[in-house]
Amino acid sequence: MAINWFKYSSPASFYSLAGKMTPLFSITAFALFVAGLYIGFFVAPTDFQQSEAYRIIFIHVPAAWMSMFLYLIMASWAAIGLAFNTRLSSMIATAIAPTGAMFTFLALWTGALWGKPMWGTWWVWDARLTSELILLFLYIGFMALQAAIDDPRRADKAGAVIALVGVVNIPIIYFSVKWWNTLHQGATVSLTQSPKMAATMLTSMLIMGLACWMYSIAVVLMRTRTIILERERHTMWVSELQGTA
Amino acid sequence: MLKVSDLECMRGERSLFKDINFSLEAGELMQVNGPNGSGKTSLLRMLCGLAIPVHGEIRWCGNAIRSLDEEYHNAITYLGHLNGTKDNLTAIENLRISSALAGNEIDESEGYMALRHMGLGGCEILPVKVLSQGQRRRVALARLLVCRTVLWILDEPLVALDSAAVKLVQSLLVQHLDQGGMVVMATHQDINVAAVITKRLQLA
Amino acid sequence: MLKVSDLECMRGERSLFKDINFSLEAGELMQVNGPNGSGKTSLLRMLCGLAIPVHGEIRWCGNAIRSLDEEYHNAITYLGHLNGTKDNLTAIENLRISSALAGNEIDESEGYMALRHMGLGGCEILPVKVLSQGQRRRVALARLLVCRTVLWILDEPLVALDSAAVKLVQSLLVQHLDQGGMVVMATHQDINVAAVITKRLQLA
Amino acid sequence: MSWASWSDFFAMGGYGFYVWGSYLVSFFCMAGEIALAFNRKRTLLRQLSLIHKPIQKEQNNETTP
Amino acid sequence: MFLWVIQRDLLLAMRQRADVLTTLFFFIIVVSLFPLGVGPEMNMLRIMAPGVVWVAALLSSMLSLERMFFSDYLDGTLEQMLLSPQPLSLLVLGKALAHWLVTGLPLVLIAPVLGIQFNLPMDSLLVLTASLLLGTPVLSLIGAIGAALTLGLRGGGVLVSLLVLPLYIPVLIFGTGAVEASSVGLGASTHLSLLGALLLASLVLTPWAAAAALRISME
Amino acid sequence: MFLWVIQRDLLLAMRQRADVLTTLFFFIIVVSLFPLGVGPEMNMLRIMAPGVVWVAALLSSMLSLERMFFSDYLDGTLEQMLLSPQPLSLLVLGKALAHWLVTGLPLVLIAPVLGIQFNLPMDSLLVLTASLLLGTPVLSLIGAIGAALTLGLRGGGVLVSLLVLPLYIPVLIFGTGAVEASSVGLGASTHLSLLGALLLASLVLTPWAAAAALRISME
Ligand code: HEM
Ligand SMILES: Nc1ncnc2c1ncn2[C@@H]1O[C@H](COP(=O)(O)OP(=O)(O)OP(=O)(O)O)[C@@H](O)[C@H]1O
Ligand SMILES: Nc1ncnc2c1ncn2[C@@H]1O[C@H](COP(=O)(O)OP(=O)(O)OP(=O)(O)O)[C@@H](O)[C@H]1O
Ligand SMILES: [Mg+2]
Ligand SMILES: [Mg+2]
Repeated sequence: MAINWFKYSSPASFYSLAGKMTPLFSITAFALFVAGLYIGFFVAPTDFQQSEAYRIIFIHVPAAWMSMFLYLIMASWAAIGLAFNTRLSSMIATAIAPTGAMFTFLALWTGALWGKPMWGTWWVWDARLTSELILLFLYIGFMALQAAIDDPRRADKAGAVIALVGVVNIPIIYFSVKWWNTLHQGATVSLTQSPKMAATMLTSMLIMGLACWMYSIAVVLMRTRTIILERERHTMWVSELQGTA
Repeated sequence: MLKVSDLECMRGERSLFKDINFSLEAGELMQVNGPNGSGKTSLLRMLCGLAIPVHGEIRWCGNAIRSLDEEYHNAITYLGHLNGTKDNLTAIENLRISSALAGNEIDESEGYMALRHMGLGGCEILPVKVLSQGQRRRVALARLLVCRTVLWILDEPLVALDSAAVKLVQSLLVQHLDQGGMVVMATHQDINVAAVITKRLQLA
Repeated sequence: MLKVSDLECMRGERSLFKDINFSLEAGELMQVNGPNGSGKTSLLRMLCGLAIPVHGEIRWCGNAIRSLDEEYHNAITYLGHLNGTKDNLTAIENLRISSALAGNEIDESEGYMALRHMGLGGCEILPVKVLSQGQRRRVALARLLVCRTVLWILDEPLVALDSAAVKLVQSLLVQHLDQGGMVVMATHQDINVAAVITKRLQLA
Repeated sequence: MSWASWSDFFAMGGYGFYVWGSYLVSFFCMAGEIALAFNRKRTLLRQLSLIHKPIQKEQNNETTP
Repeated sequence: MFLWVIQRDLLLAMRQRADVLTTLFFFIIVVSLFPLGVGPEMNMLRIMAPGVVWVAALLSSMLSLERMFFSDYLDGTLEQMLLSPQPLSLLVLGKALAHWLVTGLPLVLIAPVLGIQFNLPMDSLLVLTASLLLGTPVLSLIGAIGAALTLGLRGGGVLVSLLVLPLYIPVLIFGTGAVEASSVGLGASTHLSLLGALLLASLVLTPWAAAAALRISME
Repeated sequence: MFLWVIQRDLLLAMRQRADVLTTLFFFIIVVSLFPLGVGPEMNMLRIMAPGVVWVAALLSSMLSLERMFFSDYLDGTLEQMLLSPQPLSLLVLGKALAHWLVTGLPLVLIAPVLGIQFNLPMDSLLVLTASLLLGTPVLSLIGAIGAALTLGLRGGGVLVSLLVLPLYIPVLIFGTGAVEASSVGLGASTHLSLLGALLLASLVLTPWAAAAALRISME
């Protein structure tokens, strides 16, 4: 690989690199969103069981995926930051959290809007739903903790600790919730998967998933750039940047 | 024994001090001077290992204090702005417990003797919260009487003390230095520790 | 103006002092001396009305301070061992809010001026928790610059201050006394307020 | 293409509220996130230009004779 | 002066932006804990809902009580307030109001969403919200007395709960009663007007009591 | 050293005799609030009982978390502890244990009595107590991390709940699950052994995390 990674681990050079890459990812994300939505709404056929309501899937599933991926990625960056004391990794972790929380919220919201027509209720205490809700709490805890700490270095490290503790706990939480739910019988409605997911549906969903990835990368890069500026405002390179810009 | 090189301290976005170099040998007293906010407390906290310098190194007997960690803690006693006494415990309990936490268990009679020496006779079994400011500081200082550490790091030990207690602290320091101890101290009040090597560090 | 008669203070089962009598007129400074634990703080808290004497009376312009209550509060400013500043607010916010609570609203520029006068230029918008001990004390003392009260009751105002700040406080006191103010102060450090009437009260 | 008309499309087989509710909220969340990110950066740059103004001026003075 | 107190407390809350949100999330989390503890049957949950929401509101209001005076006490601000020339009860009223704005109001706004998670019908949601709107200020006001009394006592955080929770019980009973009455078709107005009466009474009485308590604690 | 820490914390708790009792009373009051909020049907209450008891245990453990390090932080004792020659994680373990002895153990002892109020049968009572015995130490241990992370932050009391309550959820689920499993005749041993596993894991892991958190907070 031609890129010298070590070079880009310094905030200053990452700042310019990210500046170049953000538009790239934004455009890709936009194009993929358009394509995915087009296939989802105009090519994919009507589902014979759920009629048109199933079209929520094209945003619901990618959002749910992203919510989980982003937590893992956030925790990894935070861990790297804690272990090797690299400022940039911690900044990226901080930048990921709001996007992750947003996707978690979207998964909950779209799920609820899907649940009402399909199950007749906005919410059930199902394993998947419940653990998604807890994931939202974990994101919010991470952000609240970082927001409560003024000193950025301390905020980075404290955030890393709580993110890592969260990662250890997520599987425990997931399995405990799953088990809790399946031991109770009763009003549990399981997610009804459409019998044979049409190929077009799958394509659209995958494209939308990719679009969400690109979107996340773009937004995170943007936010990381802002955070870099905020933290390095008193360094030479920032003032030079101001002078030239 | 204690060697500080090129130390720099950043607080917020300001560099409080940089290029601090000094070393301290047995029997030497180092007095850190400087106006309010010049970074004395910050420096002392770094010397203890409570704060981490952005640049520079602190070595104890040749090893970086970060690598020594608990071994280093065995060699120092730190007295900060805060007394580290619990309001609801009595003076004697405070003294015994804080000594034990510092790895130096003392028995009751030793504790009583130290408190009495610090002029706290009669207050030993009062909870610290009813004591006056100066008496609380004396309880904290009593730890110095019973500890067996080499390096004392004292942040304004004389605050709230009356003149009798100031004299007491002076004699305590002289005795410790005579026995080959080392002291780093920040204070605004003049203290008179005659006949020992006194180094001064002036922060801007 | 301030007249204290036959004052007695009990703490726990001990009588700390009794038969304290003095009066204070405009332009007079009263310095309360005594070793640690002799009851200086307890006396000052009584003078403010924060503690109630077991015996004796404190009168302000002829009336018992208990009966005056809020009227009396308009006439005094108390600075205790604790600074009364909020860690999470900035220096300027602390000053403005504590003044407003004391019934004396000040605008921003006045606050900035007071802080700058106290040597806190550049720290005005830092949260107090990052300031050094001395700087925090200065924030608390800045209240004296903006207040319009007659009687100042100061409990060890010089704690943690460097020599420049001590001079500042001295000149502040002289100015206040010159304008007909009154000061009751407890301190262990020698303070040099020349050319004004200084009374001394020695507690055992 | 499975839609007879635009109104059909918006009705989503009677599930319009749910489908469009999902997509609109998703859209606004993402748009809002981007807007917030931009806004944060803009205010920061404004602050920075205040901080670094003196430097900038000096540089201008040097470069423009 | 009154306004200064409120403004100051709000400023403190905003300084730590997370502050308002955390009480809110505490409320949300506690409400969500119950289904996890009790099980997911919707019928069961629907019956429990008003009780759970109200108990959670009680707890989150109470949890943040300590903050009302304690930090002011620690750093000496409270001493200064006692020496202020304004009536202390006004000051206490200001602090209680600020407390409600920071911790009570957000709960009122989020409660309907939580009700949905418990499958409450529309009417019940409305009544629940109305009862919270009337009831939560009472919690802050009564809480002020408890907070003042326990000032500076060790373990104050738990002690305060011991003192105020029993006093909160009427609010709890009328609050949940309103929702239940409406759900069985009896109409909630009696319960709600009782809550209103409680609110008025505590607006008048509690500031005095809390001021007296403060004086006692600070002596 | 380890023992000194425990001894000191217990001594402090005893000095303020009310301390232990207040956590306990908080627990009792919260549990008793529910019948008031939900209504008196016994069947309903019996089903709710394990959930309510466990949620109350979670809350009262969490409420007293702040106390674990905060007062030591304020008066400078914590600084001294960081400078002590013993490993910090041992010290943290000691403090978590003391916390459990003061706030967890009393709950375990009183829980059967509360269960009787909810009409729980004998087996369920036993299982409930056993699950609390295994579960409450986990709460103190996990809580130590949260308490260490939020040291000295404003609104710490509520923030800590935001951080630790989600992490408490598995304990809640296994704890209540044990009681329910036993009441439907499935046997509680799986749940209890899972709780035991959680306890062991957190005994090993949390002291390190909490010690790291403390170092970060004190820097
Ligand atoms: C608030 C409610 C909901 C939440 C929080 C939620 C959450 C999730 C999550 C976390 C996933 C990803 C799971 C995984 O990849 O393993 C997911 C996938 C999915 N959800 Fe939902 N969901 C909700 C409601 C619904 C509803 C009402 C439906 C349909 C009736 C639904 C259908 C699906 C489908 C089809 C998938 C993809 C299945 C798969 O990949 O295994 N969801 N949801
Ligand atoms: N986040 C921050 N931003 C700006 N300045 C800061 C920040 N944190 C700390 N400082 C500054 O760092 C200095 C800390 O000083 P320190 O407590 O070491 O002083 P000191 O020499 O002990 O003073 P004193 O004699 O008053 O005790 C203060 O001047 C304070 O204003
Ligand atoms: N409950 C009690 N039982 C016995 N003695 C008590 C009790 N409460 C307070 N005291 C004593 O009362 C005195 C209080 O002194 P005070 O704080 O007024 O002293 P001070 O003159 O301000 O001292 P300093 O110079 O140290 O500030 C102390 O000697 C303390 O031991
Ligand atoms: Mg200092
Ligand atoms: Mg005193």
